[in-house]
Amino acid sequence: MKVHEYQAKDIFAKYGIPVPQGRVAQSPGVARELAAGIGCPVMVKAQVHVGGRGKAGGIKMAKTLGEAEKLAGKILGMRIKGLQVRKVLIYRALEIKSEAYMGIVVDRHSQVPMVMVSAAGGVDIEEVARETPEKIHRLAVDPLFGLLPFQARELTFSIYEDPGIAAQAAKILMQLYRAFWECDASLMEINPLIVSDQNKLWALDAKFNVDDNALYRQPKIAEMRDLQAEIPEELMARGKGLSYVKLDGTVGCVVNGAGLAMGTMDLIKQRGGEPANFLDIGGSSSPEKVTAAMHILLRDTNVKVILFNIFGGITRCDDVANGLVTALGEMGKVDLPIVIRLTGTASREGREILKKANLLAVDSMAEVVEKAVQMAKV
Amino acid sequence: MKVHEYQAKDIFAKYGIPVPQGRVAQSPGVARELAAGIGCPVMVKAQVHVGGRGKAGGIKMAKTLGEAEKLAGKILGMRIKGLQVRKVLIYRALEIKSEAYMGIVVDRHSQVPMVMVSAAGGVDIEEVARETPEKIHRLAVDPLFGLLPFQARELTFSIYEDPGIAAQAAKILMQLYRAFWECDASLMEINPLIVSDQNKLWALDAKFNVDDNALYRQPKIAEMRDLQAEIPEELMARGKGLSYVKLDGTVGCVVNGAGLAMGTMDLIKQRGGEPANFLDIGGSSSPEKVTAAMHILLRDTNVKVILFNIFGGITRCDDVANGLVTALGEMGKVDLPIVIRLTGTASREGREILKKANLLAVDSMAEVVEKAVQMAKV
Amino acid sequence: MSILVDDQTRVVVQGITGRDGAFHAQQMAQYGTKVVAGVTPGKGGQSMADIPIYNFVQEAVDQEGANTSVIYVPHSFADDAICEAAEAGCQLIVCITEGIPTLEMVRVMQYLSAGQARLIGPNCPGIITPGKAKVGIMPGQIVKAGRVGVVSRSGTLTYEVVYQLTLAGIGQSTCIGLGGDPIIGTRFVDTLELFEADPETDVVVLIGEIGGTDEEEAAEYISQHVTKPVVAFIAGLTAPPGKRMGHAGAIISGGSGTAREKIAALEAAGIPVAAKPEDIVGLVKEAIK
Amino acid sequence: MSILVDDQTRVVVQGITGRDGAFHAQQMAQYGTKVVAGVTPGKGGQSMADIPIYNFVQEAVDQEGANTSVIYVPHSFADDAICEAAEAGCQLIVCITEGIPTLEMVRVMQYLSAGQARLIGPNCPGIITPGKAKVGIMPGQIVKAGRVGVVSRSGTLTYEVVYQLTLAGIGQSTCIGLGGDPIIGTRFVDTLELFEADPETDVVVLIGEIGGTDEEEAAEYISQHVTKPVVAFIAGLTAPPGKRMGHAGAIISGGSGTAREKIAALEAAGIPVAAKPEDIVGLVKEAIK
Repeated sequence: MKVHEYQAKDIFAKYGIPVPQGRVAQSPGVARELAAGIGCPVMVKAQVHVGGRGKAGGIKMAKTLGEAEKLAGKILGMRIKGLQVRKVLIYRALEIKSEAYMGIVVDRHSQVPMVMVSAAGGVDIEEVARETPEKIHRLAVDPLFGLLPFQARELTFSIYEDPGIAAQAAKILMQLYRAFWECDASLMEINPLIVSDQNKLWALDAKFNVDDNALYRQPKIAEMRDLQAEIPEELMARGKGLSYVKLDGTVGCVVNGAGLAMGTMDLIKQRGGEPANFLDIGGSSSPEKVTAAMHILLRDTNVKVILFNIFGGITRCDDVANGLVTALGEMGKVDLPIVIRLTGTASREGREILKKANLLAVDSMAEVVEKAVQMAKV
Repeated sequence: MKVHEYQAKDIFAKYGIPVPQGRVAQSPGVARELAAGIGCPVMVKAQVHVGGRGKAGGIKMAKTLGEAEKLAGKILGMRIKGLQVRKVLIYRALEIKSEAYMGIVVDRHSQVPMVMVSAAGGVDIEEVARETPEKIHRLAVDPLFGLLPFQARELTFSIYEDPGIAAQAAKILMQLYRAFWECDASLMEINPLIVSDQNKLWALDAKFNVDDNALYRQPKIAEMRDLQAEIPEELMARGKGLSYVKLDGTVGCVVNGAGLAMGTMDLIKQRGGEPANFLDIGGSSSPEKVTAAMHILLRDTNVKVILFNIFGGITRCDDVANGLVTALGEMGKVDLPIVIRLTGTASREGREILKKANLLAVDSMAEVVEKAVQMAKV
Repeated sequence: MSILVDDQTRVVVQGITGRDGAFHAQQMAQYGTKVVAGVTPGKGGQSMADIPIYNFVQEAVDQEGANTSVIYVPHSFADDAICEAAEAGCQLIVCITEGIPTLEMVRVMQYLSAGQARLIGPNCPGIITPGKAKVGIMPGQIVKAGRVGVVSRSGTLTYEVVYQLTLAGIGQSTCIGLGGDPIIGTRFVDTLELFEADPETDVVVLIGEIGGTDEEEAAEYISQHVTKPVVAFIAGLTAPPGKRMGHAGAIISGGSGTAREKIAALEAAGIPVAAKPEDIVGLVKEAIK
Repeated sequence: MSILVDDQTRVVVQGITGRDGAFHAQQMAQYGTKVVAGVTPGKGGQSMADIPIYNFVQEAVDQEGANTSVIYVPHSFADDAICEAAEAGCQLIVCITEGIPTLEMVRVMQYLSAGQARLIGPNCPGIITPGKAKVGIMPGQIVKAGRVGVVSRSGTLTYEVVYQLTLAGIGQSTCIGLGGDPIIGTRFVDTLELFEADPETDVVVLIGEIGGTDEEEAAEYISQHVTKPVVAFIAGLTAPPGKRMGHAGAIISGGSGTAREKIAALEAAGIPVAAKPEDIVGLVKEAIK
């Protein structure tokens, strides 16, 4: 789960990481008021869950209150990479002497948190990582001891010449690591970490992704989820324990298992079709999940055919069949063709159920995909 | 540092360990009011920093409000092992089906926290440890992982037959460990941990000693220190960075280093004298510390002679000499004889300073102790 | 021989009284696996379908000779279950449970690093050695004894591939689902080492997916240490970058982890990569020749 | 030879710009110890009495060949300083700092257990090998080169004993103050092993005090593994039970840790225990004969 910059900054502030004082506005008028309270010049910054906000015109400096109101009006309602901007963060603009980068992720290779710092912050850090990886200093942290102060200093002394600034940065890095660990983050970043004209460090931007598996033990962070900032179908899916990602094709897919779902999508594409979505109904699927999956797919008007690809394991084919029959019963008439593949645990029982409802299931994945692609072309 | 039972129970309650609801009274009238609020029968329990309160008559049950007031009146003002009772804890009396023991200390041998549980709680657990050590189940905890839930269960299932009670106890033990670690405890104990008539567990007593070295990072616990419950001279000493323990003899000692101080006391005793105190002025001793030490010793009317035994290392003999001369100057006339031994770092300079003040120092510990013992006998 | 599980495997089921645990304990036993004990704290002394239940894994190890644990407990207890199994001396721990927080798994891996136990999973379908033992949730009827090793980060996609091999008459030595989480106990390179050393495995099928760099590391490892033929399939060519595809592990991060990169790495190491799952059968047949 | 420190010892002083660090760095250098570097983060590039200062211990190790660290930093930074020295590859770390929380030291000991570094202290006076090297705060003028090893949990009491040996013409191979805290890096048994193996040590003087069971363990160890004569002294016979005597370690806890028990354990192992410090000289003379 992603949280907004302003929410991440609130968390950072709780951990003693210096962030410029700021607040969120949802209308130009409020933006003006906030700017008046903070004092111009201020930054007006779109709060959406995508990168590249600056390039898209979603980050602007306002020198006057009028400008703040005008810019907020322009940015609010703007669409960045398909997401509508509903909130802007207003905070005091600072003089910037230098921009650095600090980040922490869990490294899948070493299986521990990896801390990264670079003097080349502010710009596209991924490009720095690709082009000049030696400019990024990394440390795999022993999670049983956490980031030790001397290790934090070693990292920050390597990117700052001034020992006073390096010492400030080491403290920030220690706190960032503590926040990362205590908040079950999967990613935390400060980019840029700036040195102001008064030689003080500030986290000018803040990025914080939370491990979805840990939300049950991070109730305060779970509450930060901005439902408005999410795609309604993905939200519905999560509510039912499904994993759904909308795409642009015409073949709606209902699959159990992420790997098989991706394999199905790949095969649709290879056979000349376009998948309309990724949808994993997961293991232990109840009939309710199947019903929910149907409802979600039918909201997508691009969908021309619905493909079920179920390989029973922990998922029972009879559960899926029951779910499908129930869903069709509840929905009344469904105009779209449905093609079904059932194999594995309780597949015989599943087929019996479908047969009674006049639905036919095939046995092979290749066959069901072939059928679906042809039907979508009609 | 020790905290009172009622303070320890407050901390335990914060960690979700069930403690009987209770409050502290400093007068019989308040005790009666509290008892009325809680409902009789209530326990009336002396809050002093010593063991054996029950045997000394400091723990009583009151069946009526009148009895609560009367008992509180009796216990308040009582002396237990030399300490005056100034507070009583009032809490609801519970039916007791069984009494167990739970405790955690840092084990010096394995250098990790050691968790101990026993079904034989309530009585003198130290006797159990001596007589039937097999009745105490121990676990050395890996501090990097903390006490793991299955380990806590293994311990509590070994002392409770009922799985429901054992599971409750495991949760309490987990929380006790968390409290121990987070509060920098040197000792935490629940004795007895009782099973009530409703098969619920309660921490009926609570003991919690804090590591003095950690008080700087445990400000809330440091605030719990009950200055009234401490010996004034020991309090003064701590305020000046000295370590002082009052004893009953006549030879007042000022020594640098705990080992040498104990060695000095032992030698006084061997030579037929009695040490009046343990007093370690520590390393890096400033003149102020020596002055403070003199003031503290002079409050003890038993003291007939003051013995300085200083072996300079990190402590400089000239600092000690200056301190002594300054102290004598400030105090005006000191009637007691002072015998001094100075050796080690800057001892020549120290002797010069003393000489100018008409004080003589000897070189050997045996000599200075011999002198002091003889003078104390006069 | 085969790898990891066989007829010497003696399984203790952690969480045997839960819905999934109870069902799959019986499924495993019906397949012929020696399911010697179950564990549910507080239910020690009871039994389930003739399987004795204990309060602790240690008891199952001491009294029933369990050497392998399979875990079906809820996600907030699973980390503790893994540690308990390791501490009790289980050599192999298969964690089916999904939804364990990543940083909890970071701690668990540190805990395991001090001991000898091997963890498969979490969030995995488990292991099956056809005709000998099934530990986990893989459907037993789709496998067939033979000499092809199958290893995968996916669940049902593995079944798909195994099923097609079986339909084509190609049996398997052992099939392993490693799990799709960012932090897993056993990775491709670990199983490749085991398959390479196993005299009953002739070919290895490796089924990867987007996210992480385990497939790239496998490619590197194969080119240096594996003499047996390996064929591969990678799922997720159509996955859009940055989108979460169900598995926490299936996030394309930064400049690496895409299906295209993984396929390129494998092909550069001389490993044939199937364009679609059904092509795997043909590649395996070719490799056996 | 001697043990732990000698003329091969190259010392880096952590906290060299502090009051104690600055004073003792010079004292050590004046004694003839090779003090090759100091460390104070942020003061790298400066120097103190011709000793170069670095930001990190690693730099002192890499650029000046430091192999031993001595720590004088304030107590809230000392745990980090110890870990840094270990990580940088110092073989010996002497921590003079007092007041480190016990649970912090519990963590530090776990950190050190993974590496090769030996810690002396914390809250200790350090080590001196007369005529060769002094690492810590022991007064150099009271020692004399010779063949008696001295090890103690105390500070000034050690000086007392060493001084009396020196006055009696008996020199020392190495004198070590282990520190009085509950958790210390090196204990009696560790140093007894070193002294036993040291061809330049003939007799060992062990100076204990109340609290813990290190002396009892030493008695046990000596009776099994030490062939050289050992003489002992225990301070604290007059200490009342349960009272804190300055050192956190000097608490008589439960049924063990009293001076009387320690003396009994040592005597049972055949080790002569001096009734008072000045008697040690006589016992040593007897042991040498």
